[in-house]
Amino acid sequence: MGPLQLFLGERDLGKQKSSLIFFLAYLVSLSIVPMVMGDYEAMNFAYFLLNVPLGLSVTLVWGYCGILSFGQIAFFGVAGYAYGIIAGNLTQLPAYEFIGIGGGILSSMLLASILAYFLFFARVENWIIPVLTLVFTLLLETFLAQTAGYQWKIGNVLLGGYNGMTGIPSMRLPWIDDPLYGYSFYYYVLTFVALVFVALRIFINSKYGSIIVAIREDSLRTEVLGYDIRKWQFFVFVLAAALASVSGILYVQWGNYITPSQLGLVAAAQPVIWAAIGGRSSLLAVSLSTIGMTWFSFTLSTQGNQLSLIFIGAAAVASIMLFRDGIVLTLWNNVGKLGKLFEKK
Amino acid sequence: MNQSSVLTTQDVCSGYGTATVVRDISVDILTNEIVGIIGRNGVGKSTFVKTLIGLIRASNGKVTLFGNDITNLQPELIARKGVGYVPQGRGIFPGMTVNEHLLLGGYLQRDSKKRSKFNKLIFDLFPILHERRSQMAGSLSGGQQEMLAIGRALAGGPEILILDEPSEGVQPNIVGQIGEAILNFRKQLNLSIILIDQNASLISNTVDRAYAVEKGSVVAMLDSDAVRDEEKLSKVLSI
Amino acid sequence: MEIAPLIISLVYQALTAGAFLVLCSIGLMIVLGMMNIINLAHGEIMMIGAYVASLLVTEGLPFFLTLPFCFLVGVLVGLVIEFLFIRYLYSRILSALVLTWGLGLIIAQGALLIYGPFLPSIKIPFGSIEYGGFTYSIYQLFLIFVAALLVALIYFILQKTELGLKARATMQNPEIASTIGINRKKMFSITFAFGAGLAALAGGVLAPTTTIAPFMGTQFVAPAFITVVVGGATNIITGTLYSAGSLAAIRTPIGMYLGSFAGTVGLFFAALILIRLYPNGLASIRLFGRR
Amino acid sequence: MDRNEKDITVNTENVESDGSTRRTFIKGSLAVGAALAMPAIITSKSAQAAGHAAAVKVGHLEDLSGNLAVYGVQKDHAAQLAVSEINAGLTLKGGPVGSGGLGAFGNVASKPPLMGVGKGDLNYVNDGGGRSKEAVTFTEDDEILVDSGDDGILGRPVELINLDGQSNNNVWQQLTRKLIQGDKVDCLVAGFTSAEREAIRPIVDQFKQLYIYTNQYEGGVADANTFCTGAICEQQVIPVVDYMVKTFGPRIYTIAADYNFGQLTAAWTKATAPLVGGEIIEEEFVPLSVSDFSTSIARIQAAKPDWVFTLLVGSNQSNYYPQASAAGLEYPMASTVNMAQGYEHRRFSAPSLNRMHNCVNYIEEIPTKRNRDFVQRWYKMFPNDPYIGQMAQNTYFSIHMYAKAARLAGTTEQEAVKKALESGMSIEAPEGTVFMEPATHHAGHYIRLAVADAEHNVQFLREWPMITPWWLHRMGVNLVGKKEYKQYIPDEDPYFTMFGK
Repeated sequence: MGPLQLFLGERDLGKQKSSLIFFLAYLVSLSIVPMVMGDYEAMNFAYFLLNVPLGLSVTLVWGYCGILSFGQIAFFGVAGYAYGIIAGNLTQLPAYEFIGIGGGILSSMLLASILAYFLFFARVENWIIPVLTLVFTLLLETFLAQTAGYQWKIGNVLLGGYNGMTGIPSMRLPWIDDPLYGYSFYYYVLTFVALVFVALRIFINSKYGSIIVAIREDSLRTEVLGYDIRKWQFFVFVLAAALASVSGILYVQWGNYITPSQLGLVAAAQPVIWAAIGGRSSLLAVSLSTIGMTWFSFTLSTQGNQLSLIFIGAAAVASIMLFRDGIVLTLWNNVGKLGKLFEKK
Repeated sequence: MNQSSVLTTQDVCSGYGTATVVRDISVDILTNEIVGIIGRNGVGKSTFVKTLIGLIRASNGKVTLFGNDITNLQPELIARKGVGYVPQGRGIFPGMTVNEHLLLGGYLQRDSKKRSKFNKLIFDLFPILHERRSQMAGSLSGGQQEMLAIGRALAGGPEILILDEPSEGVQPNIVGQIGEAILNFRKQLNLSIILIDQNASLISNTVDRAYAVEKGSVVAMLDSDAVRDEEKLSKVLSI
Repeated sequence: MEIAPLIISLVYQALTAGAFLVLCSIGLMIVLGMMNIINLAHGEIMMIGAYVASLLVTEGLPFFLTLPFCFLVGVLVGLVIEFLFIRYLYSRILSALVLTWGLGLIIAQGALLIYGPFLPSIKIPFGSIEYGGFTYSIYQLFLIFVAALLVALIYFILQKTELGLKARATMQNPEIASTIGINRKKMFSITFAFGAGLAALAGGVLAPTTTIAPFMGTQFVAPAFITVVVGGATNIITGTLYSAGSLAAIRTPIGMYLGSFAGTVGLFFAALILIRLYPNGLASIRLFGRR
Repeated sequence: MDRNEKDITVNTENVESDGSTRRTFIKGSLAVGAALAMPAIITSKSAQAAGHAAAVKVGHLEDLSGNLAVYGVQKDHAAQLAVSEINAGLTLKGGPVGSGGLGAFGNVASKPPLMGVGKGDLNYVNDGGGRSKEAVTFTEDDEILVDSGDDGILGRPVELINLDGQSNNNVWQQLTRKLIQGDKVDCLVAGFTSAEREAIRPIVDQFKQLYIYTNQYEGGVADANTFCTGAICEQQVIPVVDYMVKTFGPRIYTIAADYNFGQLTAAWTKATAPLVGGEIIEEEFVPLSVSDFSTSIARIQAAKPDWVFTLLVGSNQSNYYPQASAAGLEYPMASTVNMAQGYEHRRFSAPSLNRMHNCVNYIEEIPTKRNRDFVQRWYKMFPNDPYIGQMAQNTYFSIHMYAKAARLAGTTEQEAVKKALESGMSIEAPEGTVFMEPATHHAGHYIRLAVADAEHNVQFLREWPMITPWWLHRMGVNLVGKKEYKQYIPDEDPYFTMFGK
């Protein structure tokens, strides 16, 4: 086992000094991206980047707490819709975008807590949770798809049914007149995502993180130690919903648009795949794999052939078969091994 | 009757992951013999027998059955060669009936005449099983479950039977019943038996001799006189 | 409107809906219940069954004779998937989930590349009968029969045959099962292949009532998973029956009076509420308790 | 897959031999023409080398993988065919007719098309539809593909950039940004579902990109940058409802997909049925995920309609037809989507679509010579394709229409091309004459009432040689005068709201 177990005590890659340097280099290289690319590539990269909290939310519930949820995309969507409704109705107010962001995150968390009540206080078996969250997501999609008419007008915003909600306000900062686009939007996303990432890492390495990991490792023993695991699972689930909703809000600010099919079956599986491919027990690994996979999928679709879904499927299969702990995590550990060899010599 | 070796081990080592639990255990079980393996909790008795039957890989050493090497074979192959196993905690299938357990055990015995003979014997030994034959195993009492686990292992017509902690969680009067049954079917079936237990009276009433295990190694061999001496036994079991 | 024909129609609809749920979920239920593997490629294996049926019918084989081939191809596909992938993932339920998701994508898009967007549909055999203003498709009655037959067959196999007993023992405790001479790996392979075969057979049987297209599998996924979740994995037969039965009984009257949307939403909510009431699945209710 | 030749050439034996000889003659003359034109091509090549003739970029975005690939691949092939023809120096006939263009087609039917004349009877051209025998006014060219006198567009070759949207709206938005900002396409042709169109329209408007949406849809898009070349409700719903009510009776049961397209088309039906004496006895909306229709079938039987209006979309919902047929449901049916889009009459075994009526602007079986030639050209290039749907034909003529507009504008500068497209362009498409109505950016179409019989043979019962879109006019839209960027829905029209949902 060796190096792998050395990392087990620590709850993410990049705790050691050398890896901290890596993390900083990662951040710096991300902030250089727009300088070497055009305005539109920066916008594209912003899309890859804004999915990171969604990937992290799966990492948190699944990787750290052992609850596999297909419902993250539902929280992503609900936050997007809620932002659209709130910000779209309050355009007269100053800084209405911020009210929208807060409202979006809160509505997702509210919905998550209702669902979490059903899931955790009923003490359902572990395998039921992924299936049930998937069903929940499909239910939400079915509901939203039929909200086409005027009876689904909230304030002056139309839900828009299957065609989606259009004209969602872009992000605007109070001291700048124009909405953020291109470079400025990219840096906004980078800042937001980096803050979320750092906060989450601090959280996960704190004593609360230990409790969460303990629940994953042995829920019975954790319960005997006096922790109400249901409350903790509830808390983690709601927190993860908040993470997913950050992505959802950034997404609608990016595309000014959201449709029910973005919370469908295909979309629901995506963040889980990112987490599995990166290595679900590491925030850093999943942030890398999220950017990598969204980029990969985008690149494939620009080829204009019919093979893109086959490649994406094959990537999932290969990562599971060849890299037990996810591609990024496995590579990282092996690089660490190599580093140790060099030190010895 | 000339006693020959049924099961022997040579310097068997095994464990979980990188931790070695069993260190160089060598035992030899002869035909029609009941051998105890005794020692305190966590000294590696169960790990040792699990190694014998293939549930845990031996990292070193050799296990032979009638002179054939069976080291690290798949458990089902070892079972088919005639090693019966009554696991610690009984390992019954709670959602299956008593009858189904005996049927399952009996599949090792391809000869249907022998199979019915064994079934009859089992019901003779443990009449309660016959009474409850269509009841779910999960709803039986601990002692009844232990009888069922023994019955399941016997149904396959083993050459050697390994009993892991049959007295655990069983009422004292039932323990005596089980001890009698062990002696009884040994006589009828000419079986060799390995008995792991911490119950001094069960050990001293049934086994012919015993290996005392400590920290994963055999520290002493108790002959037939020694095992009859309950005081000596309790010393080994409780130190 | 007379009341008797309406009641008969409702019963027919409920049975049809129940049969649909049973056919969708039975293969998934076996694989999940026995092996603790959530097979996200389940819908795609059903698609394979429908493809086999359509291709053979195009070749001139009568529809009913294609069904054994559907089953066999499903078994074959199951064996290959099990041999190449699943056997390395028995203790890693969630990895298996991601893997089967990927496989599902490859199978569906592969079918699109090889066979194009649609295969010719299969003419529904038999006609219809009429009673009191409602007509009933004989093929739907046949589907109800097939669903019942499959459940009975699986019940027989699991309860009365050596294979079934061994499979159940393996499902309850694979380690102990191996110590009484049961080959765990073989049982897992057989179970997975059998589950895949059943899925493909269900796909074949349902093929005449559906569009035969590469992504047709997705339509079965949600009903199959809901049935499985509500039923629970503790007992395949009672779980499937209770779950499909109660869901169909809830959905049909709602759908009849309030329309399909209400029926679908009713189905989802029924699932949520049933799970809250019976977190371990309806199979955990014992109607014929033996305690 | 084998194409059934018989299906395509309905009652056309008499012209078959004649047509084919003429075809070979044309081919021969084309070859000669090409040979003669060689020097011209060479000069244009050298001009290109000189640097001022880079390719004209047509961005084409459709789903080539995933659930919607069924339609996307067809449209992709249509784009390839159109671009290859443009690059070969060919064009479809037609040109600007001015905004009075409509009148030019008044001679098409024996009586002029009337709108809202009569006592509350929205009397469409069903009386005018049949071709007049006396006045031989209906002349349609057989040969529509002619020499364009141009290499590609304005001497520049056309480059088709065709991408795969993966049936995923997120990917659609990214790829639209790539096409507009990265490839800087001169024209964007994209979109199957309305959701895909709505996903990319904000981006299109942000960059004022010339965008052509080629699908049949629920109507209502009033967008200065968007040109919709598919048929819409007023062209499809009203004629078919009128015909069905008159032929089969007034009691209508609507079963529709529970999303925008289904709901809005159902609203159109509900609002227009009274005008022709029909009545909606029940409306049922079915979620897109539903694939088991036994309850819906029983509901229909309980309601006892005269005919059923099926607005079912996607592969799950097309299961309705075999299931209803097997259950012995034998009501006449009408639709605006089936057959022309998902070729259900080819895929499902007969008689699942028996007596299915649909007012289509295109269907592969249209028995005119120009269409047979088009079908032939298509299968020569893509011999393995299963069918040519209406959205594929729309994409085909739309790209030709773009080429014509660019030639008219004399530049590919997008604002100029939009102006050219707003000049009242007409183009001879395989379906017939198509007219781009300037004020609403929607196309007037040649509409045919197609019906499938018990053997799934397609017959054409009526023809309306030109139905122009009018609803957006009614809403006061004039994109030439006032730029707008929104989609109107019937809820905004007081007439429609009378009927509610």
